[in-house]
Amino acid sequence: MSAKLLEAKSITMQFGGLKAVDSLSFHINQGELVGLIGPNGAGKTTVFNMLTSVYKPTSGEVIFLSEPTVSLKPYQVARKGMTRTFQNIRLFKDLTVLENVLIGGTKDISYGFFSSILQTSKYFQQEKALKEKAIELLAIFGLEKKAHAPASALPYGEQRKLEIIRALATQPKLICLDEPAAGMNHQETHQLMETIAKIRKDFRLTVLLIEHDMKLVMGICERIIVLDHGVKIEEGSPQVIQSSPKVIEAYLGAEDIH
Amino acid sequence: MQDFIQHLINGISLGSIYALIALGYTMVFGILQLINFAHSDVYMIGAFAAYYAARTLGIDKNPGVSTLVILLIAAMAACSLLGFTIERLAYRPLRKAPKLNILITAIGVSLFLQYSGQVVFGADPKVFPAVLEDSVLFTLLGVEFKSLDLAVLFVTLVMMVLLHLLIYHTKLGRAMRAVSTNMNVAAMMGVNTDRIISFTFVVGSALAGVGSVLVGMKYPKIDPLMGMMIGLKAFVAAVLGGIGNIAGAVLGALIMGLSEEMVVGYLSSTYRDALAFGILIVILIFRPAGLLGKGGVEKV
Amino acid sequence: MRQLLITILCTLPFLAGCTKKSSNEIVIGQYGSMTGSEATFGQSTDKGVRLAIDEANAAGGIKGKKIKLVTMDDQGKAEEAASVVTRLIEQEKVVALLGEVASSRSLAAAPIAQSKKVPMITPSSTNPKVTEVGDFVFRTCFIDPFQGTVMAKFATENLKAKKVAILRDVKSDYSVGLADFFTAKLKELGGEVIEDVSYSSGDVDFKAQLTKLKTKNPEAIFIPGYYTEVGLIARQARELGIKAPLLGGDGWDSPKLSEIGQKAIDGGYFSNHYSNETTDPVAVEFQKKFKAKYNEMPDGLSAAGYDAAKVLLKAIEQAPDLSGAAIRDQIAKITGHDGVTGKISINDKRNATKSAVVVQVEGQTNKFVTTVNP
Amino acid sequence: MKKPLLALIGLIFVGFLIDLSFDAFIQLTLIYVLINMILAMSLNLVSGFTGQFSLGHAGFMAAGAYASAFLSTIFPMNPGPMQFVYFLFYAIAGGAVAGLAGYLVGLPTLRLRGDYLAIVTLGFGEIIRVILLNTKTVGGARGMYGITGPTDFTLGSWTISKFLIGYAHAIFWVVACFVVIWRIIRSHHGRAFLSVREDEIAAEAMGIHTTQTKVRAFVLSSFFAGVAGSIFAHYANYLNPASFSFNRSVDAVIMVVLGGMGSLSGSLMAATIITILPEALRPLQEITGVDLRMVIYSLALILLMILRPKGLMGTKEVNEFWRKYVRKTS
Repeated sequence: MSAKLLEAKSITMQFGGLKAVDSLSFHINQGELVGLIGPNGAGKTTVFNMLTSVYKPTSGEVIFLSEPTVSLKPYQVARKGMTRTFQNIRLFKDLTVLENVLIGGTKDISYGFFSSILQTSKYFQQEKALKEKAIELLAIFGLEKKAHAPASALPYGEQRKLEIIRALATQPKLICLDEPAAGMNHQETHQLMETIAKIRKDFRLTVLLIEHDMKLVMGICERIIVLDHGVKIEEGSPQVIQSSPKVIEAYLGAEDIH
Repeated sequence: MQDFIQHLINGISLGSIYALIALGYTMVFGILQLINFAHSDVYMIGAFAAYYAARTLGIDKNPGVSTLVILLIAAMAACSLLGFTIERLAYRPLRKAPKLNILITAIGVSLFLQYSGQVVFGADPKVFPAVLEDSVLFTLLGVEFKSLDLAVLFVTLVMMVLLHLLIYHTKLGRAMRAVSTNMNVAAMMGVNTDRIISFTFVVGSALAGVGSVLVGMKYPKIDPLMGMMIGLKAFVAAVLGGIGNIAGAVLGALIMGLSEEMVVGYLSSTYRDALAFGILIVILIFRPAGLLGKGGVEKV
Repeated sequence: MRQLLITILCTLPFLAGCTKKSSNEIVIGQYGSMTGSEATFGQSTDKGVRLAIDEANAAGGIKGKKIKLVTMDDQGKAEEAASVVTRLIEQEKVVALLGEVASSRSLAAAPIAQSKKVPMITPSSTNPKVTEVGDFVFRTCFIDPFQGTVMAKFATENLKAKKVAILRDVKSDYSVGLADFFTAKLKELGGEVIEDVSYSSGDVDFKAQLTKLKTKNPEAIFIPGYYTEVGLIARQARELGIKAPLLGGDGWDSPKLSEIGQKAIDGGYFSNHYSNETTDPVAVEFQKKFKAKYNEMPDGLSAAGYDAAKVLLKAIEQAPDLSGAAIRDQIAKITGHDGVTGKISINDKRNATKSAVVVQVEGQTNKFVTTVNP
Repeated sequence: MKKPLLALIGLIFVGFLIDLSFDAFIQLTLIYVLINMILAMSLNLVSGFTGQFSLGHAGFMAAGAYASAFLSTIFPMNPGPMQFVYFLFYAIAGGAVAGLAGYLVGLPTLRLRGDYLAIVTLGFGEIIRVILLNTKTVGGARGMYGITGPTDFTLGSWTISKFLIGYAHAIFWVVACFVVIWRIIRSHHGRAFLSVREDEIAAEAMGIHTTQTKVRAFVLSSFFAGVAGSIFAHYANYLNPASFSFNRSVDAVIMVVLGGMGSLSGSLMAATIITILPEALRPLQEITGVDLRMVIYSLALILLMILRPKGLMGTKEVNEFWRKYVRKTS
């Protein structure tokens, strides 16, 4: 279980004159839970965007499952098994909670356009299976009762959860969580940590986590990468990070550690 | 060579007409992200305001600078008032509505102005009063340079510079830019967004008023549907240059005018209108935000 | 309040009103572009038609009955013309139809009139195809081939112009048709079309086309469009220094032509039904009455509308009953009707045979130049 | 397949009654209503369900109408009981041509967003119209006339009227269009459309091929617009480029927004209102003396947008309202 699942080879992202990420290299092993932290504006989300091909890196390479993905479109990357959540929640607001999850089920559907028009038995079978699976997923996070409510009607914390569920529905190998605990209180955060640990085990997932909440990161991550001004300043186990002067400086220079 | 220069002059003069109207489109779009379909009809009302003003004042057969000034004031006043009213009554209640609704409302206002124009003014074309005598300023390589063409170009450029100064070098302009970047934040910072939007409409509509008098001078035939085609082309020009961008509108309009002219001159006149859109499509495919528009990466 | 307004707005369509019909009336239907981009043509025609109907009613109506004119707007759309004509026939129970100016719309409506056996007279659709639809469809104006011939002859014989350029309105079937027939006839007469360019009605800038024409040095320019654009074309042609005479068809006939074109259009020639300096009593009388009623001078379309209505009224008067077939037979028999636009005789192809005149624009008057017989 | 078939049979029976009790004008208006329904539903697929502004729907309708009319001159119809099959064939061919046009237009342009896409589709609509205006084989500005349409025919002692055939053909496509869109929206493919409308970036991250999804919606929508055009061509027997101007595209958008973006039943209602309203306002002219129809129409439009910004139905369908009503009353 130590094969490299994902490898970023000196990826750089330049917006005009600003280098948001500067030749960053790291890798993630199969089954790992890696945290990506850094002060505001360090370029964490930009890294996610490059990994998932939302942005094309100015230079550098991303290898996922031993294949380069830089030239792929985001949906191709997603279909290969890398999926994500968004920092500023991007749910399908006007759709129901259930529909949000169903959309992730591309891999479970093989019926064609005409099957859906003629409503063949294949259509019914697959739709039924997909729905059952979606409800199961919702149940893990305790959202199954709200399956038919519009996504926008959920409270903030549940919207975050729904994003994770939706990502899980695509059957990912690697899931990138962008500040999943943002805006949650202590108890909710704690709960979320447990759920992340659980799904990681149940779905045999590899997780890359961006988080501001140091406690969360330190508590569950096996390895942490610290980013500041687009450059990796430290990498290692939570203990290493906690005692690294570089990290402390970067954080104190910017803001307090939570 | 002579005819090429003539085509060039024609194209620039046509382009500067488009530009005058395109500026109004681009201003409103810049601040509200709204295609103000009614803009071309505000322009039409301006022309009629000037027409009736000239007739009631009895100066319709009395060309001169004073006539020009009076008509400009009349048209600008009528257009500003109309623009203000439209924004107040039709667009403001929809500030929070989906974009397409506002677009439909704009189309509704446009249809309303066109059809009530046909009822009130009559559908037959009217003759715009002679405002300035057109005279030949100078002749170059056998091509005559007319005062009217140059006046239109001059006014367009002056407007462009004035608008630029207004937007980038005044307090009001800063407020406008703030509203256009983020209306909510601007409101929190104490900008009276409603007033700024009204002001934008007033300025944009006044520009249409100026345009209407200048176009009326050059093409002295006005009718309630006069704004339709020219408005559409001006709008295309604004998009071409990058909508929301003042210089872009003028650049786009000049490109439109010139390319239309050159196509008729050297290719085929029948496909003139198709071409205008053809160019637009090609440019948008390669530069999705227009020539001078800011592409901008969507924040994720 | 909101709810109420919405309810009213939504139910309005279903409150289709019914108009009362009285047996003491003869209902004539007219369809035309009363709104939309060609509204001015429809409205002009309507003025002429109304004048004729009012006159007939002032004189006591026909067969002791008043004439009622129902005018419906087709917005200048072909499909609207078809539905409006169906409505006039089915719901207003008209005995006959007048319309349309544009052949494209007459062609959409004529098959319906034909199939319902309601006679229809078009005042100014000049495309030959219109009356070919069937034996209930007539016209009281020239057809394109005739007018094209007149102007081609005039250009080659009177003006001795061999190299002619054409500037046509590609959006107007009238203009395209006329241009095509003109071209054919001109070639037959040994002339040559050295350049054929187009514009679209509604345009205001024609300099590109004109600059192109200028380089070819035509001896005459044929512009078979409507006065709405021709005035501006003339101005811009003169501004560019084009001195060749401008020629056109009856679409030019309007007081607006020289108002818009001013001096630039003076000296232009066009084929028309009559010259407005005519001393023909019918035409003089018409102009007088028109001026009195509308306080403006009639244009060619008003005159054509007036004549079409007159021919129809005459046929209704002579018909033994008000059936479509009876009226149809009488229209077919019209010969030598003294119209404003000349002596109208309906031929076996249901077209009017009448002579055309070529006139020259001189300010507000169209000076008589020559008469061309069919 | 049972329900739609039953609906179709029921609706054809209604047509039978209409044939017996109403005059040709009302029948013609009804056909126009049906055509507009197809137009509105198909545009709703692109604008309402997939969230892409299109202002060029009339262009695709024109492509279908002209293709179908042209085809009918090559393969002339056989007036008789088989004519329905011919119309079906023309409509499918017209729809296919329109769909192809939609594919060619959609592929390069659908990556544009919002207003830019609206303008580009507007441009394509105009280009199609200008091309038709300049094509002599289809009549140019004069238009194409004498297009074969449904004719009366007798079957034993039964006379089946022209209207009934035209109506049956039109209603067939209305039902087909409704069922196809309704069912697609309730499948994975349709949810992909919705996800693109809601959030393209999130949709991509969920493995949705957004460009392909948009092109699919666009092609399907164009296909039905072409079918609407074909029905129009063969019932009006007449085509003119002016009938497919920018204004018709706008009409289609108005129907979609008025009915509610993403509501099929809303589209049906709006198509009915928008088609009938101008006709119903005609008698007004006799009272006022001037033609105020379009003035009122435009005012009504503005008022409706302000008073009911989500359209008549929002994104809901009639049956959802019905369910709510039943729940309330029981």
